[in-house]
Order: sequence, then C-alpha cells, then structure tokens
Amino acid sequence: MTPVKSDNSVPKSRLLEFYERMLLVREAEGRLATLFADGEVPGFIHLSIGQEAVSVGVTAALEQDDTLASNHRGHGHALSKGVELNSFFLEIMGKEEGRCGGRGGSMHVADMSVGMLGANGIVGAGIPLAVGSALAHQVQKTKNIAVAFFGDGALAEGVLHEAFNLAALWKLPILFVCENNGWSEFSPTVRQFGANVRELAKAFGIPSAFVDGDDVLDVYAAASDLADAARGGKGPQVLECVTHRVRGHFEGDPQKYRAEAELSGLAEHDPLVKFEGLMGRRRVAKKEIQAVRDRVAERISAAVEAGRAGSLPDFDRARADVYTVLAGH
Amino acid sequence: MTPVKSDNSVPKSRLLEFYERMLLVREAEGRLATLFADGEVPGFIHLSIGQEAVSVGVTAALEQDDTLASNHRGHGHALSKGVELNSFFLEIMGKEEGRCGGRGGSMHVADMSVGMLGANGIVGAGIPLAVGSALAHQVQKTKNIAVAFFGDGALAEGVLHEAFNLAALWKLPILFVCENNGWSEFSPTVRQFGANVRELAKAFGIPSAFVDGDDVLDVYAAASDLADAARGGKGPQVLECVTHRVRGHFEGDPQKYRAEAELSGLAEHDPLVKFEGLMGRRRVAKKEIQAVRDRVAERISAAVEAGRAGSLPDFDRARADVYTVLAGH
Amino acid sequence: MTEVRYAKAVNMALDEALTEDPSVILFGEDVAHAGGPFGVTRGLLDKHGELRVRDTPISEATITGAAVGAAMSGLKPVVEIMFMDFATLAMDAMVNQAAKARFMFGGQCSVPMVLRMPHGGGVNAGPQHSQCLEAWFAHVPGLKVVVPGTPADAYGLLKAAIADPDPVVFVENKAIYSLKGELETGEGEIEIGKARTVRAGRDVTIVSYGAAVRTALAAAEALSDSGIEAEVLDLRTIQPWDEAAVLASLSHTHRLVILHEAVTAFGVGAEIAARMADIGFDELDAPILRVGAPFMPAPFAKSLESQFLPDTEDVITAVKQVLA
Amino acid sequence: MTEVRYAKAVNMALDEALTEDPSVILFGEDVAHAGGPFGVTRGLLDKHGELRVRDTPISEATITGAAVGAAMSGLKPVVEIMFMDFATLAMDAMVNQAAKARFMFGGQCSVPMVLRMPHGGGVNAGPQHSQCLEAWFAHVPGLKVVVPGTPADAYGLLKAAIADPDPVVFVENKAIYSLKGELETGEGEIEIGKARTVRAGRDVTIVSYGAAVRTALAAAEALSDSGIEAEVLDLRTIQPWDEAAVLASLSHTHRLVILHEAVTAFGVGAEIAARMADIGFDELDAPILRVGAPFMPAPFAKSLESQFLPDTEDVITAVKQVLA
Ligand SMILES: Cc1ncc(C[n+]2csc(CCOP(=O)(O)OP(=O)(O)O)c2C)c(N)n1
Ligand SMILES: Cc1ncc(C[n+]2csc(CCOP(=O)(O)OP(=O)(O)O)c2C)c(N)n1
Ligand SMILES: [Mg+2]
Ligand SMILES: [Mg+2]
Repeated sequence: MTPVKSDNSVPKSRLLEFYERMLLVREAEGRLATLFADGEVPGFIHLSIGQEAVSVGVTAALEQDDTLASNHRGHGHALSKGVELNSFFLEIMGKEEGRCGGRGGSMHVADMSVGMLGANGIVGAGIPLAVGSALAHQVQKTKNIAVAFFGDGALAEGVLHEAFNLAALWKLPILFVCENNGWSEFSPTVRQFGANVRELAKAFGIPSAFVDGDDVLDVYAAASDLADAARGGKGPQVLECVTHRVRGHFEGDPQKYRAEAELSGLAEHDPLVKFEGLMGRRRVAKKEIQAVRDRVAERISAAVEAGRAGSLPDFDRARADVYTVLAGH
Repeated sequence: MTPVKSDNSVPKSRLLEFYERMLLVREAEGRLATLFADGEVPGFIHLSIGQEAVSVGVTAALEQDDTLASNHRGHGHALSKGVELNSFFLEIMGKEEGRCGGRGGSMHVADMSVGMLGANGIVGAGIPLAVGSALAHQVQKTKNIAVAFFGDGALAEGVLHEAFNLAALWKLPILFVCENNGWSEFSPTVRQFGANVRELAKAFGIPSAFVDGDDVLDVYAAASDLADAARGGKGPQVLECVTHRVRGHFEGDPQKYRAEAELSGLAEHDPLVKFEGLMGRRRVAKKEIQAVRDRVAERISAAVEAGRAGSLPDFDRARADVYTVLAGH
Repeated sequence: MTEVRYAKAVNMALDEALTEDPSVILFGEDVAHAGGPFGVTRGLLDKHGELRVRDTPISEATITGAAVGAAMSGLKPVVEIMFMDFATLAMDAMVNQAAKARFMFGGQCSVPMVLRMPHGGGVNAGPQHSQCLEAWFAHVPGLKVVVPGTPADAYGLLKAAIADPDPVVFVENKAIYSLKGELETGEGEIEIGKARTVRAGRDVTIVSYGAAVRTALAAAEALSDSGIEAEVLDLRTIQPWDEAAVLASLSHTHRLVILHEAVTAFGVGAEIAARMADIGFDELDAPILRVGAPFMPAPFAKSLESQFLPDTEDVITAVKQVLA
Repeated sequence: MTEVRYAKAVNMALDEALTEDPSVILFGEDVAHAGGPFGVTRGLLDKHGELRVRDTPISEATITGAAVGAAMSGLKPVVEIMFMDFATLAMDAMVNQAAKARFMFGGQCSVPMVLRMPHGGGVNAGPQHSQCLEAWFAHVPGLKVVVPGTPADAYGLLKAAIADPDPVVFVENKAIYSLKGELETGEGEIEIGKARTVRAGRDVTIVSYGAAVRTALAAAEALSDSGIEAEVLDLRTIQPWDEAAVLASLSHTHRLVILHEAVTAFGVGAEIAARMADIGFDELDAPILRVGAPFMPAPFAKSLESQFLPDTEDVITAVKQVLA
C-alpha cells in the first residue's frame, strides 16, 4: 500500500485557509504551553504541536453537522471543527464563560453546536461514542458522518476492535482516524501494539488509506475520499496518519525517554514549515501569509485576554447541571 | 488457506482412546440433558454435543500441567482435560462433594489439579485468564502452555483483540482455540462478526490454522503442531475449528430460529458417527468398540449415582471460602 | 385493567415508546430477531423494523458507548445488557461518559438513554449471573437508577425513563419476569424518584425496592397475625431516592428495617440507614436493621442459594428485633 | 527511621517484595522503562529485569484478567491501573473473576494479586481522573480494599497486600505521592483490616481513611483550641473494616463523624454509619454525620474543585453540629 498523495490542485486561496487553520492550532497551543508554565492553566494538558495537519486536513473534509469524537490530545480537533477560540481558552483556563463552564478543561472540550462531541480523558472511549453518533446519522438519514480521532496507543484498547466490528456489520457512516505519532505516553508504539490498524481494518472488510500526516493536503485528499465514501453509504472507513508528537506526553514531561536524534529530527517534519515551503513554491504572496500570521496572533492575544478576564465558575450553577431534570423534586 | 488434515498415521489403540474420550463427553452430556429435564440439574446448562472432536482433539495434544481456560460451554473441555467424572456430575448437580463444592455448577467447573482454570459465565473472560496463565509459564520457565477455548460469539469482545496483542508482544506460550459453531445464542455468526479470526491473528503476526472441527484426528494434528510451536518459544498460535452446535444454546431452547434443513443436516457432521466410520475403515474390532461403549456407559451410570448420592452443600463452609485468610480476625 | 406479566409490561412500554417517538431505538444482544433471552422484546423488530430494533454482537462496552454517542446526537437509545453482571464490561461508558457528559460539557447536552438490565437470583444461575450491583450506580453522580418491583411500575417507570433526558439504569429482576400484575393500559408515566406506600402500618417501617418488596409485604402480612403492623415502602427509584417519604414514615413508626436482595455490606440499604441515622435520628426508637444477602458470591446449588437469598423469615426476625 | 515520600514508600515495598519472592511480578502501563507516570516504580525494571517488570499496552481489561490467570498459575502479580477511574475498564476481571474464583471453585485456589490504583482529586485532573470509587470494591465479596494515608502505612500495607493470598485493591492517592513521613526500614507488614487511632479524644470520634485522615487530624487540632477533643481513627482498610475499633471509640465518645474524599451518597461512610446505627445505636448521643464530596462529578477548575473537595472547615462544622 502506498500513501495517498494530493494532486496539488488546491487553489491558492484555499492554501491560505489551510495555513490559517493550522497556524491557529499551533499558536493556540504555543500560548497554552506558556500559560501552563506560568500557572494560568491548571491540570494536565496534552499538546498536538506537530500534528496540526491531521486535525486540519481531516476536518476540512467535513461538514458542519458531521460529528467528531476526540481524545485527550484534542485541541486541534476542537479548534478545527469550529469551537470558538475565546470559549476554548476560557474553558482551558477554568472560567465560567468557557465552552464547558470550566468544568472539563483541556481534556473535555466539547461543543455540540459544531458537532464536537468532546475530547476524552479515557483512551479509546471516544471511539464507541463516534460509532453511536454515526448510528444516529444513519437512523435519522441525515447524510452526515461521524469521525473518531484516536492515537496509536488507543489501538490496544478492546473497544477499537468492537467498534470496527459493529461499524462494519451495520455499515455505519463513520471515518476512523488513527493519528499514529509513534508514542503512547512514554512508550514507543513498537512496545505497545503488534499489528497495524489497516491490517485490522482489512480483516473486517473496512477500506483504509494512509498518509503522511505532516502534509495537510495529503490528509485532506485522503480524508475527503473516505468521508465521501462513508457519506455515500459505503460504510466505515479508516485513515491512518503517520505524524509526530513534538512536545512531551503532557506539558512538563521532559521526554528523557526519547533519543536526542529523534528529538532533533522533529523539525524537518513540521507541518507548518513544510506548508510554508509549499506556499513559497506555489508563489503565495508573502504579504498574504503575513496577514494570516497577524490575524492569528491577534486572535490568540484576544483569546488569552478573554480567558484572563473570565470569571471564576459558580459552584451552585455547576452543581445544578449534573442532571437535566432533577427527579423527585 | 486450506484446512489441516491428519495423515492417518494414528495407531489403532490410539483410535480407541480418542473414541472413548469423545464418547465420554457425549454420554455425560446426554445424561445431563435428561437430568436437567427431570429437574435434577438446576440453573442453565450449555451442551457441547456435536463439538466433542474439538475438546478431545485439542486436549489430546496437551500435557497434564498445561493449563486451560474455558467458557460457558465447557463440559467437554473439563472432562477431556481430566476432571474426574464423579466430581463433575456432583458439581453440576449442586452437591458438597462436587469438584467446586456445588457453588459454581455447570458454568464454573474448574479443577486446578489438572490445569483446568474454569468454565466461565462471562463470554470472552477466559481469554485474558489464559494469557495470564501463559505468562506464568513463561516467567516460571516451565515449558508448559496455556489454552484459551472460546466460541465464535466471543470474537466480538474487545478482550480477544487485547489478548492477541499482548500475547504477540510478549511471545507468550498460548494456544487460542476458536470453536466456530456458527451461532452465538440465537444469532448466526454472520450477524455477529464481520471478520475472521485467522485474518485478525495474521494482523498481529500470530500463526494460525483451521480444521474441520468434526474430525478429531484433524483437530489433534493441527493442535499438536501449534502446541509444539507455542511450547517451543514461537509465541501465540491460533486454531479455528469449524464445528456444529447440535442442541439449543442452553437446554430448554427450542431452536425455532434455526432452519429445518440446518437441523436435519446436523447428523452428517456428527464427530462420533464420522469416527465410527473411520474405525470401521481402519478395521478396529467391533468387540473393542463395544467394550469402550460398555465402559463409558458404566462410568456414566456410576457418576449419576454418585451425583444423586451426594450431600447438600454446607452453607457455612461455603461462606468461609470467600477469602483464604479472613483479614482483621 | 388487564393482568400482564412483568416481562410483558416492559415490552408494552418499549412498544409504545417506539411507536410514539421516532428517536427511540432499541438494541442489545439477541433482542431483535429472537425477541430477547427472556422474551421481553418479542415482536418489536417485526413492528418497528430493522433500522430501529437491532441485534448487536457480544460487545457490551461498545454498544453502551454507542448509546451515549447516539444520545448526544439526537436519538433516545434503549439498550439491553443481558444480565446486570455483564455491566462490568460497560462501566466506562456508563460512569465516565454517560453520567458525566452533561456536567463536564457545561450543561450543553443531555444524554437521554436507558440501560435495561436484570439483576437478582433465585434461578440458580450462579455467581456470575445473579448479582445485584445497583449500589455502584447509585454512587455515580449523573445516573438515575430505577428498580421496579411490579408490572405496573415496570411499565410506568420505563416510560418515564425513556422520556427522561438523563441516563437511566433500569433494573429489572429476572425472577419476576413471569409475575402477573394489574395494569391500566395507556396509563401514564410514573414519576422517577417517588416512593410508594405499599402497606400502611404504625409499628415499624420496612423500606425495600424491586422484587424484594414482595418479601417485605409477605413478612408484613405474617407479622400482622401477631399484632405487629408494618408500613411497607417501595422506593421504586434508588437514585434519587425518596428521602422525604422514608423520613415521614419513620416519624410515624419510629422504627426502621431495610430490605434488599443485594449483599448488605456497602449496599443501597447502607445509604438509607446512614441518612436516617442523620436526619431521622430523633425519630429513632431502635437500631436500624438491614436485611440483605450475606457477604459472599451468589452460590449455584439450590440449597445454598435459598439460604443466601434474604427471605420473609429474615425480615420477620429483624422486625421483631427492632421491636424488642 | 528515615523520612520518605509516599511514592517512595510504595516503591520500597515493591522492591522488597520483588527481591524476596520470585513469584512476584509487576506490570502496567509505563511502569517499567519510564518508572511509572508518578515515578512510583522507578528503578524496578533495572533491578529486577524484563521478565518480571513489564510495560503493557493500554488494555486494562486484559492486563487485569491476565493477573487473575497468572495468580491462579503460581505467580503473585502486582498490577498498576494508572488512575482509579480506569478501573471501569477492568471490572469484569476484578469482580467476576478475581473476587469469585476461590469461592466458586470450592476453595481450590487462591488469587494472590494486588491491583494498585491512585484515586482522588486536588490536582485539577478533572472528572475522569479524580474519582474515589472504593465503595464499589468494598461491596464485592472476595475483594479486600486497602487505602493507606501515610508513607509508613503505604509501605507496610503493600507488603501485607502482596503477601496476602487474596485479591487486594490497593488504593493510593495521587495528591500525597510527594508527602513525606517517617518510615522504619525493614519494618514488617501492617495487618490488613486493622484501624489505627491517630489521635485520642473524648468528645467525638472522627473516622476516616486515606489522604482524608490528614484533613480529619487538622480539624481535630483546630477543634482542640476551642476545647473539643476529637478522637481520630484511620481505618486503613475498608474491606474488611475494623468495626470493633470504631465501636470502641464510639462507646467512649458517643458521637460520630465520618469523613472521606469520595462522594458522600452511597460511599464508604454510608456503611460505617449504617453499621453504627445498628450495633452502636445505644452509644449514640447525636446523629451520625458524614462529610464527603457533594453528588456531582469532580470539576476541573481550581475554584470549583476546591469547593468540591471536603476540607477541614467541613469537618469542624460537622463536629460542632453533633456536639450542639
Ligand atoms: C483507559 C486509559 N488508560 C490509560 C490512560 C493514560 N493515558 C493517557 S494518554 C495515553 C497514551 C495514549 O497514546 P495515543 O493514543 O497514541 O495518543 P497520543 O498521546 O500519542 O496522542 C495514556 C496511556 C488513559 N487516559 N485512559
Ligand atoms: C459478557 C457476556 N455477554 C453475554 C453473555 C450471554 N451469552 C452467553 S453465551 C453467548 C453466546 C456465545 O456464543 P459463542 O461464543 O459462539 O459460544 P457458543 O455458545 O456458540 O458455544 C451469550 C451472548 C455472557 N454470558 N457474557
Ligand atoms: Mg500516540
Ligand atoms: Mg458459537
């Protein structure tokens, strides 16, 4: 099997769009890293720096009402699916005005209005959620699809297997996206998983493709084809994106377990640098690129300010949201 | 892939042994069916009539200290692994002298002294137990192997996938035996599982074979090769046995969901009838065959009598066995 | 008024919900073609079709997780877990996903799903097919837990559970599937969270739920012969449970016995006793006694299981003790 | 006597067990090469080798089930579940296999395994990484449940848990991994099932376990300033729990407050309160109060989580209430 390559037919204007989306994720996470280091973001955060081409490329192939279930490394999925930036920062900074009222934080960003069914703190747990969402699309005959994002580490969880089976038997409109960054926390994939996600898919008769996950246009091309197939009633599809985790498993992880050579080699895989090279070759005007950068920088600054200005969540309001309807009252 | 066939080199004396083992399982279950109908066996019982060649063929390839984890349809596994017949009947009839003191019954027959780690009421649950037992063999450097017996229905449980992965990564001495009888309770496999166990095994690099599960010599030949490989340090092995469930899912199930043609066709797959044909062709003396039949009939009668003569379990003794050591006392 | 069996009452509630609300769907192992291992879902596939009534593979974790995702995407799934013992395989989806989604997403969504599962012994099904694990779910904020003990309650509470916007664990009892009871057809929902006084009495309050209510009632009738009048309360819902109703009865009888089939230690009765030892303390004229299963797995053998299960005698003994 | 951190105390017990008993093995996610996500297992791979100290894939159900099978086949596995919240994925192996094997097989075998898992909040880890679910396991016949609150107890109880022939759920607390405490090296095992009187007092008994004992103690010290002397009991083990010790203290103080970090409703405190409302009824001079988390998932935001977690003030208020 060879990786899917895009045919480079994407128009220039679209290139800037891809760039802006990836840059937004990159810059947002860059700021989160410093906010975390400064104690303005509590808890655990898992950054997807180096993996932006995956979230942006896949979500670019989706429609607004398509749904997406994510994992612990979900900032890129959330922002690319359309979660509003300020509400995103407010959430991760633990504020009342955060998209989830500050109750979930980084590991639980969700926005039903854009089909983002949530980041998830349980490895693999988003996969059955996406299966269920695809079932809803099928029953409601919506022509929408569901997407499950998961890492190579999640391949070892039994729900992956169960989900492949159920989705295949029921021909559900779902796209399974494996972001293979070579690591599960502090362990390399080779010590974690003895198979290959596409081989597994094949055993269930599920079509699959794989791409260079650092190339947003390749990801987009492959995801578009598979999303179309799922949308067109062809059942589940699998996309494996080979990519790289640049930061530690969580912020604060010194990554002593990675070889110096691996760490220093990461730069050459950077999806943004790669894409900037492509824009150069495609002669996208420097001015336009700079305009994107300025716009992103401004939005991020504004979001950080909004995050800081947010209020502390109200405990009683939070407590009242455990149930929709309080029974027996 | 073609099914493994035996080379018919098994000596006549051995043929009678295989026959006696299969007949013991068959007759034991036949008696359990009538005891159940007569109210002498409580609870649920799941008979393996029609599948005797699998349990007998596989266990014939094992050594006494090899271990085996079974499922809800485990009578054949238990008897073939060497659980003493009287203690088996006593257990299933709920008596104090039963192998498990009447506390587990049909779904929980176990006998540690012959490496039978238990039937299991939870579909798929025996698979990780066998993985753990194989781990023990590996750590203790015993040269023994563990066997997991499971049905086609269990293929849908996530632990199967997790167990394949772990066993492959750790190169554990384990033989996974899938008894594919085409049914999970009242549903045909085609509505239950969209892949094939050997394809899955392949994705994990696990060698596999499949056999006509109604032919005990084929099963034995295939199981012997795979058991040798596992014992020899070659890691996990998978054996798929295609077989037929003759009785209902549990006793009392009228099987309305099976086509008349399927039910009436079952006779031609009967492993005992097939084997009798083979013994005829190999000119095994009728007298010797009859001697086996007489011996088995006698043993079963004796076991039923023993079962009836057993005493009711003592509640306080049962209660005292929840823990080995009562802490804080 | 008709007489229907418990299993049929569940079936009727499912049938009506499927008929009335197109967002209701039903799935589980052998629930469609075979009509369920206990016959509870018989006829629903034929009537409501393959799109909405489905057999699943043996994949409890994923079918429960799928129910959560479907509930977040506009459906109202009703899922059957064949035995409550198998809920052990579905705990992540129930506890970490269904129960928490509304809260942790800031109230953005509800998770309208029902997980039906039978608990209980009495059919010699052994240690892995007889457990009563409802106390686990009652300890999980975000879940509602309902345990009907009669056909009418099964019907009315299941309709309420399906209509409820939050995830409901609906606990049936396999030993009473064939129990008959009166049912007003077309009767409405029964409010979740409200107890029912099954029998009025002045001397002692017996609180119970599920099939055990029958045992409580039998004990009360027997006690009546010796002049002891027990008030019997059926909680019906254990999360949230009707604290006010229990307190009101206790304020009247000043004595409390709690009965359930589950293992006593760390069971549902512990919460009721603890709460009454707090807010009901001044009303108590005697120790609170709990009657439940001893601390051991459910044994298989008939003779063992019948000693294991709490029975009328046990309740009578406890009542006499609190009145001594 | 040396001062060691809680995490180090666990590490020492593991190291000694691996050294002393060749049947002890250790596995879990990232416990070997990386030394554990909280550094608890650091150095053990290097010292004891790859055969006995292993990293596993993210497969909680199977690694727990494998521990059961290994325990039935001659090993004494110690498994780490990274957060107690992930035990949701291992419930079948724990509840239907490990807990029941000895009983249902007629006492033929023991299942000597330890499942280590940290519970608790205080690090803003959010709703799926902060839960205290020990009440579930305490409700399961066949399991023992230990919750040490100090480095010395972590060390001594873990040695006892590993030596114990039955399956033990060993609950650590992630917020106190770096807490220091005195430890006698080479100190023996601490008996499972025995409580410890942390502070003597005459006016009220505060029963707690795990990290919350520190909160109880802080409250007791503060109360002492206003002349109230609280007796503080650390249960250490919650299944079986030391009923006799609690009753003895209650017989002396006649007032009871129970504190734990877990959600109050249907928590461990319910059983203790219920039991004392039975066997301790005549000793009680006031309602039994429980202090625990409110009935909601653990929230992420700092400000929310600090209100969510029970604290010294909550204990002081409860004590004053039972003394009012
Ligand atoms: C069920 C469960 N087990 C373990 C963890 C701890 N954990 C969080 S992320 C992670 C590794 C996940 O690796 P992968 O899926 O490849 O995602 P990546 O971090 O590489 O993006 C682990 C073990 C968890 N959150 N949930
Ligand atoms: C976890 C779990 N889910 C469901 C069941 C109910 N159940 C018992 S046997 C069975 C079908 C198993 O089919 P298969 O594995 O093919 O074995 P067979 O009965 O055909 O021998 C089911 C669904 C169970 N016991 N455990
Ligand atoms: Mg990864
Ligand atoms: Mg089958």
